[in-house]
Amino acid sequence: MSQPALYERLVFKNASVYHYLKIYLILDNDDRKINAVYFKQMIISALRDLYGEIGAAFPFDVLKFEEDTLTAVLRVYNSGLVKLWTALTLLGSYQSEPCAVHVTQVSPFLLALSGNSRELELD
Amino acid sequence: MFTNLEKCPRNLLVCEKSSLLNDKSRHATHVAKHFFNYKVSVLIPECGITPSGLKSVFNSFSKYYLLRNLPVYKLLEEEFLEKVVKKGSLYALSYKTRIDQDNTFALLPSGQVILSVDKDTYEELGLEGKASQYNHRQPMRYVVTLDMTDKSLAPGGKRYKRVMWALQEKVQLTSDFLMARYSIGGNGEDLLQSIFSQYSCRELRPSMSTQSLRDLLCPSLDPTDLHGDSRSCDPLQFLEWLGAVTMDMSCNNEASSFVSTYCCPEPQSSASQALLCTAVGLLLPEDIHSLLEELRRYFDEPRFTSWLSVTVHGFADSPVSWGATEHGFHKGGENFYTFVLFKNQDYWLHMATGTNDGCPP
Amino acid sequence: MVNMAVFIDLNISYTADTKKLQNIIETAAHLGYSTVAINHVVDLQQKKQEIGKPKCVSELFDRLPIVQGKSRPIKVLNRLTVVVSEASHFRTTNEVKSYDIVAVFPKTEKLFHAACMSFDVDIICIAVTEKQPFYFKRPPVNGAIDRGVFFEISYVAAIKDSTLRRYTISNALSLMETCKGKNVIVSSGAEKPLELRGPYDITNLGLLFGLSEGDAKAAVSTNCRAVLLHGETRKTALGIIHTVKTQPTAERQEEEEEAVPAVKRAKRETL
Amino acid sequence: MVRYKSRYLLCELCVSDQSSLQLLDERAVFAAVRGAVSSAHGDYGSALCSASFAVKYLNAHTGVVFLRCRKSHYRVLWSALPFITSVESRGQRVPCFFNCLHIGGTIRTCQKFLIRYNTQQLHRMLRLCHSEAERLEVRKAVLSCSLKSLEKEEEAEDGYGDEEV
Repeated sequence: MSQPALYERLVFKNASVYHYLKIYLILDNDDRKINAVYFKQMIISALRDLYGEIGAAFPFDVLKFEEDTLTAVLRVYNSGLVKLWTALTLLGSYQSEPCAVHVTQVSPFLLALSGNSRELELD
Repeated sequence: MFTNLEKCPRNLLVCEKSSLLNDKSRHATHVAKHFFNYKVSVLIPECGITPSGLKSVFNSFSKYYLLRNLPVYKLLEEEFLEKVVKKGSLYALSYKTRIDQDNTFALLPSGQVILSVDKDTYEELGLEGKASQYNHRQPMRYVVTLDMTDKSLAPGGKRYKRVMWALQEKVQLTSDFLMARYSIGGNGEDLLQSIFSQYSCRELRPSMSTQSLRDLLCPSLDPTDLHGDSRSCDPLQFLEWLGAVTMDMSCNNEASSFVSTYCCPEPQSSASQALLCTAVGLLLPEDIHSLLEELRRYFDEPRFTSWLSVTVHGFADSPVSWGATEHGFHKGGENFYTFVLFKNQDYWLHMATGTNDGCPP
Repeated sequence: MVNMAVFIDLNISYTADTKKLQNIIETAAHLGYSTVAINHVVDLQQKKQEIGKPKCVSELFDRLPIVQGKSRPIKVLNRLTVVVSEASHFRTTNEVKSYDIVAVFPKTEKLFHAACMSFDVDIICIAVTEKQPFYFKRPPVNGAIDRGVFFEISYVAAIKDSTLRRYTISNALSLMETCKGKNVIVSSGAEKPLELRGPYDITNLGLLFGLSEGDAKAAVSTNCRAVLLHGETRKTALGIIHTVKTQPTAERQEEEEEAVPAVKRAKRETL
Repeated sequence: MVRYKSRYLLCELCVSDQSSLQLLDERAVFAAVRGAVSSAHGDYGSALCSASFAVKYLNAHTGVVFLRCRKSHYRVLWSALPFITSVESRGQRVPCFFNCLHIGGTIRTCQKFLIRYNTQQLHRMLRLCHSEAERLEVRKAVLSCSLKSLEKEEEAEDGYGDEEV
């Protein structure tokens, strides 16, 4: 049996290179279906509209997309957070039908998105 | 290009490595000081069925109460102070109040009452407090801390009377509260109900859920390599993976994949199954502590996995995070910690906070 | 009592379609807005347009929707926006006074100057559907800031159309160059539920309009509250006489505290 | 009155056929640059650039263009220029590219740069001249502009620190 570990402490300030967003999409037309690929395409074109080819040229990931609830978790580099978020906010239509994207939670830690106390409903 | 749009708010992550066998290990203090816990989730790789010990610890989690429209001064009444607060281990947090918008109150087990109030209320109250650290241009939020164990606030005293007058007559502060009290026998809970019998009071139990995960990639962790130089992944990658697994995300994508490029960090190994147990509610630090003690014993028998993890999320709208450190809400009020327990009783502790929060202890 | 830093959207477009209006307000409550104002726009240049009495909010709902994450209902106010292209258009009548908030949308530089310096209003609207037709000059803008009048940018145009989005951002940025992020509110101007966005989304959007993080959050919370206080003052004879509901047990000290006219309080808090 | 600081971009329109420069006018260049900003930086970039953006000067003989924009956002404009491959004018597409020569805070610094730049060009041309008449012509030109530039230099000594590339 090895010796118990020696105490060690590390402090990381702003070490997370990513931010994570939990979002949901509302479509005016309830019957319309959308999958993860189209969903990402939609966000990319929203980014391109607002920031153009250069401004929108940053990667982001759709970590999760649920087709039935239209909720998603995105991952983006810190430098792209504000741009991605504003593009989502100003997204007003998808294939010429009105839509809206709301951001429910933003965090530099993906784990934090799994425990949002604002979702606690006891009534 | 647009530099003004490329900044983002700060965050902190503190990682500690020690052993549960160390006399000076501070893990118990860290757990005890994180007062208001919203959710705990345990992940055990290579585990198919919930161990009976774990199940019984989860089932023994304290009940908590939802009190409607409780005036804040009720928390300061002499009877309540004597019978409940001074006995310790009482936790109360205002419910459905948002720390960045509303008046928020908390009663800490140490007997401190914290009133995080807006400027108008603060001025009307006329109680001594200090401006919140997280104000903009002008202070709009103030924090009043009343230490009820302090002699100067003893019932009957001048200061006590003034506080009661302020809360009873000047501004009738009321709120819904979540309240819980830890007691070994379990009789302390009836006491709460009897004291607040005139208010609507609902008894609640933390809600549990268990999930079995199949065929997943797990990072390999080496207890000596907290930093993640070669034998483990770095703490941030680990936490990201833990989040991805908890939220059931795909962790095996190609770098060229269109939708997501996320991958389980290296070094990794595959596990045929894993167990994920969660509890949600107002969870007491004492209960979290007994959960940890139980999980320690998990390694008494030979296991396939060399580690397991426990994540505890704090309330985003609590006025404190660790101890009496002021906590706020900027874009998200994250405050959580994750224990990684190893076979040899070593542990890692990752504590994270967001923007409007102090540094974890 | 209007709570301090709660989120407020001061511009929900009025529509005669009650169902639609209810829908928008329900959505606003769901998104976490604690207070909204229904905006009645009157363009006095057009014939037959005149200022009517505001709709009673109680006609709209039997029970107001509950704000998301809170246990209290949303608060609904009435707002009047007067579009002026001639100075004679704007007069303070009794009808005007019956609104909780009064806004003005000046079409020319001269009127902008007048609105900033002398009009008895709470909000000055900034054009979002056309290129700003005049420069924002320091003196009137500072005058408005000193008087506790706020500038409003509404974001609905930016959601609907690419060209209007450019105007919105460009006009907002040129306002910020002059006012340095002070006395700005951001509101929706929504005509449909799908045009509303959540308060944190708008806080973030504020960065695009040239606001700092703090100013952006203030633009949907504390600044809107200051507007409401300013509105109260306007109703109460320039804030000199201020009727206060005092509790019978209240102390003298409190009366003194309360007797500070709302205009002063508003100013003190938003500077 | 608030003074807004501007940046002036001195660019050279490079075309394969010099005569096609005659087709261009300020409006066409303006539209081309605005289109480039829009596609490179989207609505936001266009909004940033729209304040005080103007084509101040266009020389249809030499292809020299002066663009003006706000100091705070000139990089947005600048970074979009390389993406222009043609300018649409009077129904004709003129293939060209923008070569940014200088960026200055005032028109004067740009003008000074332009004179120096043109002198250099003339010196280069001098070496390439074939006949004595041509040589004389160029010499005259060099002399005329260097005189002017000296004059200017004395006048605008203080404004010199403004330029930035």
